[in-house]
Amino acid sequence: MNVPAAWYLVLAAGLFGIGAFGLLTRRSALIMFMCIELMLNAVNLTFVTFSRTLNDISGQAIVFFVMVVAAAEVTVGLGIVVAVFRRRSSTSVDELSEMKG
Amino acid sequence: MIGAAYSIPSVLVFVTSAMLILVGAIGVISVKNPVHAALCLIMTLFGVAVAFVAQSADFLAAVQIIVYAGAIVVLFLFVIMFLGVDRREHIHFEPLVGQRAFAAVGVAITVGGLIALMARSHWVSGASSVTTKLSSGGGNVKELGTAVFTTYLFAFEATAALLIIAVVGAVLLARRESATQGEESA
Amino acid sequence: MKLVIPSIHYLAILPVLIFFGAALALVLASALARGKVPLGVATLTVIAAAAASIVANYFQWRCVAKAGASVTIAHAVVLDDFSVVASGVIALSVIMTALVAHDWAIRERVSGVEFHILALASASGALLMTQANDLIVIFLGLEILSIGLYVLVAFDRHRSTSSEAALKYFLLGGFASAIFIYGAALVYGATGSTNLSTISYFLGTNVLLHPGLLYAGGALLLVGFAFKIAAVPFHLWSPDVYQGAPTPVTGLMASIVKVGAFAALIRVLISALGTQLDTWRPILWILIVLTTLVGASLAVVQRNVKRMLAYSSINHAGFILLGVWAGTIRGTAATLFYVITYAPIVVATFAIVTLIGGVGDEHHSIERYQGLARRQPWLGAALAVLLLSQLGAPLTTGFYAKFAVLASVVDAGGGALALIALISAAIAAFFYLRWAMALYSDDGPEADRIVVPRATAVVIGFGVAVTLVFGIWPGPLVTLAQHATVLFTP
Amino acid sequence: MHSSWWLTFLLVVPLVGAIGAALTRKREGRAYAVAIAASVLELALSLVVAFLYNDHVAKAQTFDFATRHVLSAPFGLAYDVAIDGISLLMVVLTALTVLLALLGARDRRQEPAFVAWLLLLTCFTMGSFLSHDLLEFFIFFELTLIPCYFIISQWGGKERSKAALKFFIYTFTGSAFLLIGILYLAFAHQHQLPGSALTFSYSALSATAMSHGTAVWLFIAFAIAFAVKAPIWPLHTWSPLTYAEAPTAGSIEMSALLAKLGTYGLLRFAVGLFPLALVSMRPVILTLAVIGILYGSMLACTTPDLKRFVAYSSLAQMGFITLGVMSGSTIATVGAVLLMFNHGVITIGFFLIIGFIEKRRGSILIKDFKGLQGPAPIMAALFTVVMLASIGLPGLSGFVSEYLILIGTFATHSWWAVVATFGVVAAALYLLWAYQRVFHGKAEGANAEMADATTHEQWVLVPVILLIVVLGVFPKPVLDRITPSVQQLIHHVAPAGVNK
Amino acid sequence: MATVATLLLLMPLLGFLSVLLLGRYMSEKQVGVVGTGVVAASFVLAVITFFMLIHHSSREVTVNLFSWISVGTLHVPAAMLVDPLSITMCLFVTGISALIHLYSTGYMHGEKDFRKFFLYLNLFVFSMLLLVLANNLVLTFVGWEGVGLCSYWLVSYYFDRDSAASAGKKAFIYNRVGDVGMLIAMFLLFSRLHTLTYLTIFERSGTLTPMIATLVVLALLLAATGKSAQIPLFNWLPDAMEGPTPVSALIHAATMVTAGVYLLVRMSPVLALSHSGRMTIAVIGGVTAFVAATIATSQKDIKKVLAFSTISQIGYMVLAVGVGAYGAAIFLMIAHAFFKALLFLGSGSVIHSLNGEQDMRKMGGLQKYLPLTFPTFLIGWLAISGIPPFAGFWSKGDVLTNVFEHNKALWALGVLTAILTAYYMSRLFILTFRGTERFRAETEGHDPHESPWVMTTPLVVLAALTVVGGILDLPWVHHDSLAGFLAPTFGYVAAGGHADTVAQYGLALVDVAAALFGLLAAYSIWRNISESKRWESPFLEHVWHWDDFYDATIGRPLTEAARFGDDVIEPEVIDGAITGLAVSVRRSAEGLRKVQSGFVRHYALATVLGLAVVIVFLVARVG
Repeated sequence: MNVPAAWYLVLAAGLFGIGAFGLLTRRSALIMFMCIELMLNAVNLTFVTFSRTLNDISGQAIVFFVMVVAAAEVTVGLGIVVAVFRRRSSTSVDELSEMKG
Repeated sequence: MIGAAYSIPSVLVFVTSAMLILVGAIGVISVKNPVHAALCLIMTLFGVAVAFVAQSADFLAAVQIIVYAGAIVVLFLFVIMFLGVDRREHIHFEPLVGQRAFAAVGVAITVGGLIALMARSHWVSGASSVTTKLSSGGGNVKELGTAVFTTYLFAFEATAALLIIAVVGAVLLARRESATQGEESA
Repeated sequence: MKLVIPSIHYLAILPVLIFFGAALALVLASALARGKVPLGVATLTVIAAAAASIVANYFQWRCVAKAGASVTIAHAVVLDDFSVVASGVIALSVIMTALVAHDWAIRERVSGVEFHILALASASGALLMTQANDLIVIFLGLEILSIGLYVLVAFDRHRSTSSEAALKYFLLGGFASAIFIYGAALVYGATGSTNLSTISYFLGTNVLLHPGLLYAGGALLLVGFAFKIAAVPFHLWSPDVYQGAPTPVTGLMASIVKVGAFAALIRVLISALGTQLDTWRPILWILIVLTTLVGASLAVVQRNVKRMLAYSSINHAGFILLGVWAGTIRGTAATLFYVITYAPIVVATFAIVTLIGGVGDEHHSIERYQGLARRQPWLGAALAVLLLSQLGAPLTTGFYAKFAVLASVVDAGGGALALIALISAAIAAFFYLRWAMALYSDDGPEADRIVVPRATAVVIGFGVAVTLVFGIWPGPLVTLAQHATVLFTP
Repeated sequence: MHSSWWLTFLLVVPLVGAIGAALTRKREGRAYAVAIAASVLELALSLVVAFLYNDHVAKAQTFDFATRHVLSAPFGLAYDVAIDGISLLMVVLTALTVLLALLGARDRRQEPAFVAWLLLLTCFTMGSFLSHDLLEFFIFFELTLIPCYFIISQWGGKERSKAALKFFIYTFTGSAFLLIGILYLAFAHQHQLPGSALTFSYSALSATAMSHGTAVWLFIAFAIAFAVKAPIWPLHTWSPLTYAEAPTAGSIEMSALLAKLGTYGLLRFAVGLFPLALVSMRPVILTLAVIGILYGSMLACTTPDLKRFVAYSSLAQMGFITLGVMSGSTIATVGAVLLMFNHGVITIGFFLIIGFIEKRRGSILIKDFKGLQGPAPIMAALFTVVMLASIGLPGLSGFVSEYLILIGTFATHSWWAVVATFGVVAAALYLLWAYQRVFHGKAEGANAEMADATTHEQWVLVPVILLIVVLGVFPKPVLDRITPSVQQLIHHVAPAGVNK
Repeated sequence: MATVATLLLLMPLLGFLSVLLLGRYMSEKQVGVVGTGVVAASFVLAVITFFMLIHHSSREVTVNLFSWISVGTLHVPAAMLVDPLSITMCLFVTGISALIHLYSTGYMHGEKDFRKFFLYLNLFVFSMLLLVLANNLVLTFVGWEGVGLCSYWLVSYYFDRDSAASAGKKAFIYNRVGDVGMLIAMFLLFSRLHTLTYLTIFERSGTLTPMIATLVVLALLLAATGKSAQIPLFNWLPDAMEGPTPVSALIHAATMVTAGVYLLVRMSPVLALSHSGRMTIAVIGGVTAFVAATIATSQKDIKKVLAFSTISQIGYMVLAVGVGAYGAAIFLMIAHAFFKALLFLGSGSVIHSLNGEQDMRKMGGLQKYLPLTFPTFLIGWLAISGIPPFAGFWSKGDVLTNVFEHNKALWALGVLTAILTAYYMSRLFILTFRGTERFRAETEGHDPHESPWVMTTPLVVLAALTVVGGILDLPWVHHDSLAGFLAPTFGYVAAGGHADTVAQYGLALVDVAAALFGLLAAYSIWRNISESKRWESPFLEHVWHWDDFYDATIGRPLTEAARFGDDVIEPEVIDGAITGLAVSVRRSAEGLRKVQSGFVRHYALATVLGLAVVIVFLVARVG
């Protein structure tokens, strides 16, 4: 018998949390992206797990779309990072606080 | 205990995937070098792929490896190298006061709360198989394909738009600088 | 096993197709013409596409009137009057933005083609959101909308703030998307589906003894939406992004994002999670209080009009949320009415801000507006009217918009909430009035007369006309909004 | 029942006048001429309405000229106008005020925007008084803020922007409560009659059944809005600054007219709609009114400039009006309605004269003046008449109204009336003191050379003086028009309170 | 009769209006003629009315003019009540007014605001007539306030003198305090009896509870103390001497200040209901009479002496009212009007002759320069001192006799006051007309000159009236005299028993003795002015520090309170709460701006924390 879905769900939640924490604490825009990817992977894992417990294929189908979104985001996001880097020679988001208040 | 209730392989697979995922994830958020972080990310992605396999999502596992590890992370690495930002980040120093503590508390509460909520619902409460049943074993590619082209047909079409716009955007962001130069040189 | 491709009601998705088709056409044209597509052609294309979309909306409206609301493409897309009206508003905003952007592009000497492509594509995302009947479709619409906007925000190559804003927007947007889709995952786990109709049916026929999972998912979805509509405390990106983005883009964001996000939010909260009203209402209550008050009071201390308008739009978001909070037909109609009236006002306002911003799009300090109405009475008066409308002064649509949402909230028993919101409006009045006063002060700098290009003038005139005409005679718009909600499905 | 077209004309004339004035060219003072023509026509119309209304009282129906057209059913938005004796008086005051304000502001004849705003304000104020529908009333009530805001912020004194903002936001916040209250009431009404359309009609809503607690809360919500507008202590602090900073015509409009919206609203809506709340709220509001009388009088004694002075004295007068409105006595309420009119006329007189002085001297600080009666005896005489009316000297208009208020209130709420009576002493104190400081003594320097009132200025004040005297000596026609309406209102709220 | 009475009332108004509207086209002389003429006409009409009333079947004739105020149960007609009391008042008011108008044409000759003076005077007469003729309290109040207003205007006639301006204001405000009493009396009566018409009040007054009746009486007394300058509101009257002397004669001696007494007399049926109320009235009257007399002994200004004397004499009247001797009060009022007007006009003549000097220390020896003023003044002096057979003796005697019957202590006080009266009047007389000439510095060496005929004629007439005034009400012919004529007006009062004739003669002797004692004392002390300083007490001269007391207990605290209100409460407490709110919005906004730090990670953190809160809420909700 397979391990309970709960384990995977907790694992996914943990991954999501780690990703969120990384997003909050890392300064490099690139690594923050990676953290977002981690979170999306947590989501994917959740979907797949639910797909199993619900015995329903659509959870897996959705993962597909999430991946596409992730890819699209990365494409544009990296483009933006590049654009910012060209101007500031840094990927650290802490240097981006010209606008505030 | 564990072994008593669940089959050993499944537990092992879970532990493996969990280890891969968590170590990779912690690596992503803790290593100083972006390149290493990207590599850690790959590790996590593998872990997730393992978890997919363990839960009868073989096709997705493959896609996970190909698309994520193969394309996305490579893209990351490419950019890292391209920009030459593989320097170390001083992660021991946190310029924003209290950021880490608050982040830890906030994330802990959130994740803890989410888990608590999920546990309350016995981890799942939905109706089984609204769309198509998940066929047991690894051979669910067909069902997956069917779902994508029926239930999620519109979503599938929309992804086309999404990708196109991403491409246009990326091109624009990348090309822009040269356009400026072109203008400036002109 | 035979693959049964679901039937596609093309009329239902015609506006999206038109928008996206136009965007593709422009991409192709620009590729074939090696980037030499004249700006005018691009602008005309956008306008033609949006106009065609509006025509399509008209036929959709008639179709709904004849056959009632329907779902299509495996229940993923809805065709009802609500979506028709919402997409009409989006199309209208796109036309207005395109006109403003046209003049802006000429002034800033940028190639407008990409701008227009992205605007069309983003708008198609917003359209998708208005029609989506599936969390995944909403998610995709959200992403299409957002990704287009990320790039648009970064569009201004002359200002570092533009790319800074883009990066901030992107990082936080990605974060919010992840939260949203995680929520979708949990809701999926709780209900077995991501389809709103199915969720609704499931929740209507099953009593969840332990709704924790659903709650968790709903909370995450709600936060995802709250981010998009910039509800406090998920609003922090918006002032920076509004400030950093090229001004026409800000106008676009302020209009279509709100329409799209609110349309989707209403579908999720009212259609799908309507049974959980008692649970999400308190959360919204707090959100509304924070959003209205923080938005208004932070706007007071701004000197940059774009930031000020950002906070103002946060305040407005709080007001629009009021209609959602009500959770009734009246509330939904009020929300729709609010966005219908708000979109033209805000686009026209940003059109003026674009003008005053001058070459480089950098002069957004409020001092810049000193004495504007004395130098250029019509422009000044137009801005004054737009500001008064945002303030909620009677005889403008702004008043009825606020009135409608407040009425729905009071009807639903939220007198205190309505009062708090109105008090925030009083705080907000402070900066609208200060701005309006600057217009009429006579100690302004000796500034050059600002030339109002024809296209922008049309936009401004249209915005003012809409707010005044329907401010005096709100009947048709009210009926429209009301009608749109009556045939709200599911 | 007369045709409602008369009332519609009352609304349209100033509007058309405003548009006409705004569109004319600057130099030749044409805008001013248009505005004067419009306001004369408006006054004539209002007098016609007042005249027509006379027949009607005999038939003992209180609301006349009524009509109702629903404009937007989902919003319950309707065009619903009607007047009774109470609003009739306010209508005439509205028309009168704008004419006098315009005449007094002849030096601004070159500014079309100014007169246009004034006429627009008149239109909105007129609308508020004519409204027989709460939403319609609210819309007009709110609309009045906009012309006021622009008049103050563009043509005001040194601190005009501060004053304008304070005024606007203060009032705006106050009306927030009103709007919520109106909505709550309308929905309460709608929920009581399942299937009925949303309506804000006064006559419909006045039949709404509600619990005591609800009535109290709604009353408070309404009262806050009106107390700010009136102003009633302690929500008055916008008024001294605003009156002082506004241009003369603006001060006139605001204190003579817009303040009455507050007390009128209090009477018509707060009292008229929530009789149940009166038992518990009366003592509260009456106490505030009395405090306002004494407090306003006290501060009027020491305040440094003339417009602030009028502001504080108005605060005291508003206290009297509020006292009458809340007393629950027919006599006092009639007195209050009459005092609304009289105070309007008196304040117009005050501000006109202060405006004339300001125009000559560029100052309204009391300490800058001395002995003006010497060089300007006519001005002093005119001021004296207005002042005496304000003091409540019998034979002048102020007395009749104040007396009615006090004697009526005494019958129902003796102690408040007794304390308020000392306000009569206080009024004499601050007015005479101010008069002494400005007009008495030996004029020196610029004071000695100040020109007396010109013929034009005298003629502008003639109607004011005439009204003060005529209404003091022969108020009967006015009282006869007010009394039945007030009786009806008091009768409506009577079960909840004393009726004497 | 209605027409005549109406005309009687309206004549002065006619004068007022014609001067007001046409004054600028009229010469000074014409104004004087019109002003005096209308009042004289009024007098003639009053006489006619008087005779008509005597021959009328009823002694109470109501003349309705029009409905003034009519709301609900409150009906206030503009109507006149012609009865013995009002017509008596009319007669002496118009008569004396006519004389003083005539006098003024001379006295005010060449003044800048001559027209205005007559304007005010005519309005005053109109108001006074309205006051006495009104058939209800409200209309009386109109006249009551009208005379107060005219008094204000006339006192501050020389408005460019700060002291005059302040005095006018003071007069008005003290009167206003009294008015509160009148208003409250009206409120009480209306709330209990639902009417304000005199006759109806009297009919219904039986239903008043003693408590209410006492309150009404006390309120009326407050009104009377204001208008008639009694304790505690008396000290506006001396200041009112800032006005021109005819004004002092007419308004602040003969007519207006007696309005309070008139009011009390008019309301006598109500007074009858409250014994304690009447007692209070009597005490106030007696004490005022005494206090004012003491003060009068130490004043330096001739008009101030007369002013305090007026207060003192009115004190007698109030005392008489208090003991129920309404007839005596009215008798003294009329007699006092004669001799006090005479004295004032005489003093005016003196002042006129000395170019406006009013300080008695700078007079003396004027006897030979003022051949007409001197004898008339002499008559006035003897009359007020209570020397028979002048009017003062009879009237004061009448009062004291009545007081004796009711209260011995008050009678003793009255006699003491009589001594003081004789004393200070003699002092005044001696300092002015006798002794050495001390005025040369003021007249720049010239001899003082007698006044023109327009001024002396009234003196002569008044002197004549003073001489014969006593016959109005001689003690042994009560029934056919003034008292008998007035009696129906007080018909509701139970009359007290009369003392026997012996006692009356005894009392009369005491009066004469008191007067003579006062005269002799004054003569012995003031023969030589330089030795007499010690008889002037600073305490008395400063009016018992009464003003200082008010200033310290009411004036200054109120001013301080107003300042405090202006400086602290208004800007910092009330508005402070509002602006504080605004500031706190701004402050919290500034605080929130810090959250908006520009760091994207902070933004993300806020999102997470917000999410955490939502999740916690839901966890709590799930349980």
